[in-house]
Amino acid sequence: MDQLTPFTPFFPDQPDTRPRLVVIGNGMAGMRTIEDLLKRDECEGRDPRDRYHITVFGAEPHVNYNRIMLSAVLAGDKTTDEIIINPRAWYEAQGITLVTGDPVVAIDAANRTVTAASGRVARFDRLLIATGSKPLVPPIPGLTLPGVCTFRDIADVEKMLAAARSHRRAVVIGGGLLGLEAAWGLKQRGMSVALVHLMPTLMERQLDAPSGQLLQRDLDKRGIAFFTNGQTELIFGTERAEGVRLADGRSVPGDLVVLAIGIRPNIDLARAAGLEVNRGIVVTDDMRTSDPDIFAVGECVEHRGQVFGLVAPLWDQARVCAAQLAGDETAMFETRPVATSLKITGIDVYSTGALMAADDADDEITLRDDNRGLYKKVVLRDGRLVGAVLYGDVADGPWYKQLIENRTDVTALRDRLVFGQAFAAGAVAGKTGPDVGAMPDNAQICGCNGVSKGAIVAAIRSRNLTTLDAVRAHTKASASCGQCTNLVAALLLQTTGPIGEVRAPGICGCTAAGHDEIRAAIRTRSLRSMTEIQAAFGWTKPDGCHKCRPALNYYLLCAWPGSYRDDPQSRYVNERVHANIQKDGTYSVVPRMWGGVTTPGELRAIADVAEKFNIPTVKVTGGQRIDLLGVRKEDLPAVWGDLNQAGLVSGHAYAKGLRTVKTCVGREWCRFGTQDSTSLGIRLEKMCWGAWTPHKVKLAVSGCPRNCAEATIKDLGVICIDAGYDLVVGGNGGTEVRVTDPLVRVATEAEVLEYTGAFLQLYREEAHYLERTAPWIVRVGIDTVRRRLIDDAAGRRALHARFLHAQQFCQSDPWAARVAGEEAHEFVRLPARVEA
Amino acid sequence: MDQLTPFTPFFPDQPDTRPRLVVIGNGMAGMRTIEDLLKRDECEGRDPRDRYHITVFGAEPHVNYNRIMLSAVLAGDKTTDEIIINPRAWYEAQGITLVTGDPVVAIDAANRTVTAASGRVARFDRLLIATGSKPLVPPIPGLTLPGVCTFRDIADVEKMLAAARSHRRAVVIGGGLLGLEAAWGLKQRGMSVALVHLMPTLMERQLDAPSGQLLQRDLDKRGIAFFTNGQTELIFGTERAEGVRLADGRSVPGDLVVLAIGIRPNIDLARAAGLEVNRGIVVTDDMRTSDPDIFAVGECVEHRGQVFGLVAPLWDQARVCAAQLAGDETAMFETRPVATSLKITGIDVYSTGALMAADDADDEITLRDDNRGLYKKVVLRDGRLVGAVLYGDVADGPWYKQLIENRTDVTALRDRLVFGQAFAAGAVAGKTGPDVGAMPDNAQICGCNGVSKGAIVAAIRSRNLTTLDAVRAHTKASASCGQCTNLVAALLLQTTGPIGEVRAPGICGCTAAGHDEIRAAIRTRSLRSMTEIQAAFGWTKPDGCHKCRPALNYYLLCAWPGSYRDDPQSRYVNERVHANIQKDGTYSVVPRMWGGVTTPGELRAIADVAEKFNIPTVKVTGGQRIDLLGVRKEDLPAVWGDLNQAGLVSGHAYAKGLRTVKTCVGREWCRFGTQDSTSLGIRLEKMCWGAWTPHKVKLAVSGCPRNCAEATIKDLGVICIDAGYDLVVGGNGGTEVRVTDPLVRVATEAEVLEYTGAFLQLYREEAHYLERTAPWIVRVGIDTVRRRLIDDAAGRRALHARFLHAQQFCQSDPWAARVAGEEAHEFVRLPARVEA
Amino acid sequence: MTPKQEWRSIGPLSAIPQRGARRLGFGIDTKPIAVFRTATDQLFAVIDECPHRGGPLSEGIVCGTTVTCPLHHWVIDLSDGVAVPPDEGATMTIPIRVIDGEVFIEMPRHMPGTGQGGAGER
Amino acid sequence: MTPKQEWRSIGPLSAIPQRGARRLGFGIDTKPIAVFRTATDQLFAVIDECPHRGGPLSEGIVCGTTVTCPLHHWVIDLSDGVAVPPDEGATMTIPIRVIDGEVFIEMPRHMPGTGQGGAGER
Repeated sequence: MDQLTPFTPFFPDQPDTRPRLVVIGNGMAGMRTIEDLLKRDECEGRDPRDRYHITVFGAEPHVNYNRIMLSAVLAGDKTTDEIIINPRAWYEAQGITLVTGDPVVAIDAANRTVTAASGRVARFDRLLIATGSKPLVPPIPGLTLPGVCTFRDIADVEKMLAAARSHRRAVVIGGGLLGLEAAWGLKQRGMSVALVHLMPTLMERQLDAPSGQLLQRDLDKRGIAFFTNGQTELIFGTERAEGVRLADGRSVPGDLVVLAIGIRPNIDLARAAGLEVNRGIVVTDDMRTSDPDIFAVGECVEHRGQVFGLVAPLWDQARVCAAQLAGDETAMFETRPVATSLKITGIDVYSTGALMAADDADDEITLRDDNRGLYKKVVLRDGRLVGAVLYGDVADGPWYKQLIENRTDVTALRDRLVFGQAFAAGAVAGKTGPDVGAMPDNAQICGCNGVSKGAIVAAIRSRNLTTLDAVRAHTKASASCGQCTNLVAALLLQTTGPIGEVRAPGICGCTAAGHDEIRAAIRTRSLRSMTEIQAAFGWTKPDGCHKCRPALNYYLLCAWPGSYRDDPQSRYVNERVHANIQKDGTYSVVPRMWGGVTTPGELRAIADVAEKFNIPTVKVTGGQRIDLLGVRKEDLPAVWGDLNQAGLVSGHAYAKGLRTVKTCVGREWCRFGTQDSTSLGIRLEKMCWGAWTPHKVKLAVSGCPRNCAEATIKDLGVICIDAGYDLVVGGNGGTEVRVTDPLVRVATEAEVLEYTGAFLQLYREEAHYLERTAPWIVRVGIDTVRRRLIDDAAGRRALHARFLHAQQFCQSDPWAARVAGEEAHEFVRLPARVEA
Repeated sequence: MDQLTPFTPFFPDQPDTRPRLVVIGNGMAGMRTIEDLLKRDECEGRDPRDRYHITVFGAEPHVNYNRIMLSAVLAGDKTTDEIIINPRAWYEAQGITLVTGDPVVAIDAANRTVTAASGRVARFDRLLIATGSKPLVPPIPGLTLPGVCTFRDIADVEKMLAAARSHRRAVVIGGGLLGLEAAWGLKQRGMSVALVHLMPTLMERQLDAPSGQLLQRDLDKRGIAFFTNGQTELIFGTERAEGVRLADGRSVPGDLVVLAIGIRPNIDLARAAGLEVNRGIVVTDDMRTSDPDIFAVGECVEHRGQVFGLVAPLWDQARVCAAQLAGDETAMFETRPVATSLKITGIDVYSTGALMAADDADDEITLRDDNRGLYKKVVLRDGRLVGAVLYGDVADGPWYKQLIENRTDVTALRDRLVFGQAFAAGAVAGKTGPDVGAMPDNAQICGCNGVSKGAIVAAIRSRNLTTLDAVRAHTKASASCGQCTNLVAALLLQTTGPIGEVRAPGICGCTAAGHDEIRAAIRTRSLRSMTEIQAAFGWTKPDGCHKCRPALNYYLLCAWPGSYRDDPQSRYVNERVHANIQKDGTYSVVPRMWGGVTTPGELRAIADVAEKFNIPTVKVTGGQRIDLLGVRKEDLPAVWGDLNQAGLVSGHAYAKGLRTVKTCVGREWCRFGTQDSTSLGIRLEKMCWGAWTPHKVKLAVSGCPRNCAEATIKDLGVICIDAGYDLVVGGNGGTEVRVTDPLVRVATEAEVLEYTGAFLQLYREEAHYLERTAPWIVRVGIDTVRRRLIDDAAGRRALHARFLHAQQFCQSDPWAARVAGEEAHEFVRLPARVEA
Repeated sequence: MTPKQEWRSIGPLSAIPQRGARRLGFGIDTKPIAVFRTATDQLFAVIDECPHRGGPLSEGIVCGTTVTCPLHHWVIDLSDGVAVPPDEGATMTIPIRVIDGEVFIEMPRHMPGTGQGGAGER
Repeated sequence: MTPKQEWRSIGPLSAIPQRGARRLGFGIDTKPIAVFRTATDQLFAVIDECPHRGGPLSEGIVCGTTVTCPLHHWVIDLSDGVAVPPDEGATMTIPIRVIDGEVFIEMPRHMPGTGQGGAGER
């Protein structure tokens, strides 16, 4: 037995004292574990290569690839190269020894070595078994005929593709996820495909009978012939496979027979090594096998009696195993609800949790529209959602899954649950997708930019546009207020047919990183400047762009309120100049009027300044203030100076920050008022003004439920009642009206202030830049907000304290500062004194 | 043969020259025809007894009764007396000769006579056959045994009741409407009931299989035993019925056997008279048989191949037949969709139109919630609703039926159709009835008045309150903004159980007449003063009350804009004094700022007046104007005088009339503006100011779909787009947010003005006093508004013209008039000069 | 009439509209006074404060012998000042009469600290 | 340089912030001029009007050698004044240079009717 020498000794001039970690299996679960392990160290600021000397054995000759995407390769949507996760260079850069095409054949647990087929021996201190699974093969005659294969790895796909080139008919055995994807891929490759399934309906472990039937109907329409209730008795053929015979006598001809009836954990090595096995390799919550130095992850394991076939729990196992390998012994694996989806273009299936009521105490609610191919079922138990099966429209799948995972009490939603999130949350009042196909070519789709349906379709066709962004860029449709985004997307879809996958939107085109990732890194890795962030995430453009720069500037300001120095050059002009730019390049000036209350003196000061500076338009705003429109940039400091003299300060009408706090006159004057809404509004405005937020924020306080301040369409509204105050959040009165969600009812003004500060801070810390509270709450769910603010009182108080802490650094009037000379260069033209 | 003498000769001293109308059958259809005939004459001002000498023959010994209610008699919910439609005295009063218990046995069509069983002969000029139907009886042995009966008339019910008193077990044969009602009635009477039905599911002609199964499940729970797929072979028994045997060998014991398998038209007489018969007596659209002087109505007829078993088409036949008998030969019968409902307490079933898709081109959408016993199915064909089956929640039944009848294009509603009207119309934004039962006693229900659940329940119990108005009066809950009305109603319902019928609300307690009735009378009867209206409708209080007087004053003003003289004493104080009363008896003053635009001069005038009159609070409103709060009543004319001097006029902030037209700055300043929204807003405000309307009206114009003027929560909003203007109506941003419905997209400002004027006039003329546009549109349906304003262009122009005509009488500043001395007494205290 | 009372003129009947009311320029102690004239020329005077929240009854709508408070629509019977059930409470009534078209009300005899002005003035 | 052109000083480089811009107090004909300084101290001058709707490019965010118009977010490459595709159009570029920390731009020689003021003034 040769002692294995590392291919790339990492510290060639020093003895390698690192413990040895050997991984058996170069598949998704094993490699994900290694990636997680390396990332942990990276996040903690240590060199990940210091911890272990890692050796990986892979049985396949390929590097690590995304097995889930094999069906995409089969269907021709991807090439083999495109599904590689980590190229060889990655292993090298990480100092990992990679052995491919040389399967491990024995584990010697006592002596801490593994032996590969080639005779190589590797010593280990820790061993990770990630041998995955093997295809289940029925015990029938004919398995060894040429033209018979399973559907498990790249070699299988290559066999199938070869058959598709030279032969005409395929039989797929198995009507689960894998079998259906195989059948569809072969169909895409031009074969005539029959599918044999043992059960009466397809995907019976993930779908109930009605949705399984819809699926079969749709695939039948696409030309796949189904033989359900079909038990395969033998594969017949002389030179090669010629077809299969079923137990009931039916015969299905085929030159290629694909076995896709399931998988079973690959446990042979572990069993031979004396580790405890059952259906799979038995692991405890810490992903250790019966030998505490030997771990196992992936489809080869059995945890609490359960084996695994979907990818999501594998990622959880990898995370836990990596933590254990890094010495964090608190990390424990637990199974969470999983969701199934089928990767066949244009077929939308989603299923999670229970497929049907377990007994009479469970409820099923179903919605069915056969002609449209729509089916939805939700299963309820004890007022909580326990399962959902969706067919045809799966948009609400993740929402249902979240409700299941959070064990949310859905009693109040029950009646509307099956209608989906938009209806159940009452978020979309009377909006559904209109039928774009029925619209005439001259129908105007984008009102802002005057773009017709015909123009959009013509642009998509003539320029082969495939993304919403591209359509937006070329036609300007949906590039302004965004209200018509759904219409434009529908037109795109209708014109091109479904296009690839949808990518989670990153922060901008300069990086693949998303908002949440970046914000987390700012905190955990203590990134304190734009340069540090850009370096950490590998920005493609050194200067960034107009999308990422303002976002990063805000994120830094929010994370480090006391120390980060604001970058005016990374702000939109309005926030840099502290006034609102108008279409002709002049500015509008809106002084703050606390709670809408003003005085004769203020009115006169505004009148005077309007006349003195020839300001052409004076207009009262819907936000209970007065707007001076058409101020020249050079005049701004002088205008502000005069307003400051009268006690008027910036109303931040230009800011992604607190705009107004609308109030009604309340108990002081109104015969219906229950509380002093005006003075409460002023207290709120005094607390909140100056705060920078992801997008603009509007508040309102109504003195009674008549709600004259329109508090239920504000970001945060307070409705006074006799017994106290109702707080409501996440409303919007603009492009798309959204009524607030109720947050909490409190008894005192002090509580109103605490909840408001905490809510704003939660929004400041967790929403994406340019995301209003309404879409933020739709995205994270009002329950999350309630949990953070109501259930977690300590968390609420901490949020409120952080809000107040941040406020001390920004509550100074920016107008006064500029009147005093700050950023003076901004308001003069060059040369500073004009030459004759 | 005796010649029949009328029992009560009507004009004993004159020869009776009236033509003779003989009616065979004293049932519902025949008598409804006679009632309709008499009513027609009454409405035309002639004595109904002049037209015909009417003789009615009834086979049963009873007077005319409501056969539909026989099941209620059987179940013990009603007595026989309670289901009588017309007592003998009515026949006498109408001069009708009534012969009961003497069935007609022959019609001599040639000689125009009928002969009764007693030998009586009656001559006729016109004959109406209304012989109804006979129960269908299967050809099986045992029919003649005692204890076997049908379920058709009072005699049958009496037999069944007798059996229920003396025997224990009943078998009902037939699982249709009648059989189920019979079974339930017998169950209610204490019998043990089995029901045998030939088909696999119940009521298969009215319900599809799933709803039929739900029905069976619910009735099974109530103790009825079902034998479906049960073909009765014979009724066994010796002395009396002892049970039935089914073809499959099952035997069902029973001392009473009720045959309720259906009905067939009673056509024997007509056939013998030589009239054309088929399944029924064949009638043409004018309800004439093959002999043009002989008519037929009811379950005995066959019209265009169809026979009838439900009551609604019978009423239509009666109306047409009465018209024909009265000489109106244009009246034609046509079948309309009918709806079925089952009269079993607590079982809600509704079905109308097609039960299921006829072929692949039809769509079915179903919603099912078994545990709750909820099932809904709608059937669509070519974008239109053609059927609906509801089980468990039938509230939307009439709405579906109307959609079917109107052949409404439901394409846009399709996705939400099955969710019901509230969801489909988008009227209810995220509101459903919360579970009041689950609320704690100290939960505050009415925020305005601080009333808890406990207080409301206590008041209902201690004072035996039974109406919402009474609860409101005693507790003040829901007496202010009304937002909690549904909660209070739910508490009332929960505390008292269901209470009587709901009465359509009248205008006030002074009269039973409703708003629409009164408005119609004002126009059609040219009522021109409150006194005339009160006289016409019999007011209980000569002076009316504070509810009806303002309403009538408005209705008169709206109907007779040029001539009716406004009654200040019938106006709420705000409209009388032209300022808004505050809780301390002072007033607020809000001058108009056209489109929100103001000037330095106006701001100074407001500042000056605030100081001069010591006005304590100056506040900017959400309606883009400035509010002066706390003005003494005596100061009002002087304050207005000073404001008038600066060109400021009343903003009508106190009126049920046009309040503000909010605008954004639009194309003039905003980089996103597509049209000049501010100047359009000002044009609208100039056109509309001063108009009195049923409730306050707010308008807004947004310069682009970003919608900064929040046009989608206004009574009427305009959203400028590049290609023109979108008009939206019926929004509300206050107590309950309602998003506008789209009305129309137009290209020019002129069209915006025309549609706005027409919309406001439609609202002025047809809404109820104190009804905002939002509830008005919910009540009448946006489709009605669209039909009146879009489809009927001439109607729209007429409405707009009427609006402009009315405006000329009210567009004068009420403040200026009072400054000039009008209503001067209003603003001085008595004595005019205070005595020392 | 006790010596402590006096009848005081408040001007001609024509100064009060039918189905209308007026507040007086003087009150009783700190309380304002309202006078009412019905459709049939009956006259009433009461303290101009609704028993509910003190609303000015003189600004309400007069129907028969009742007035509806303008603030929250309580209905007060002017003949006895009592709120129409189920509302509860009452405002004080004051004797009033007309002689030759001139209206008089019965007031406490003028004493220092009472009289003109009163609470109606803010 | 033709006799019709002249280099004109617009002051010290330090008057323009890095990744920033300034508008000049004079223009060319009726057109305002914007000067830009990048993060790496490259300088550019262009007519201060976005080819889309004339927005003031000098108020935009500067990234690399591009500026984003503040009105509707068109991106203009400062090196040639051309809009980044798919947008189309261009604004005129003007020669600019720095000598000893002082910035000069090349202007048409002063003629009556041009020069200071220009369109930037309303």
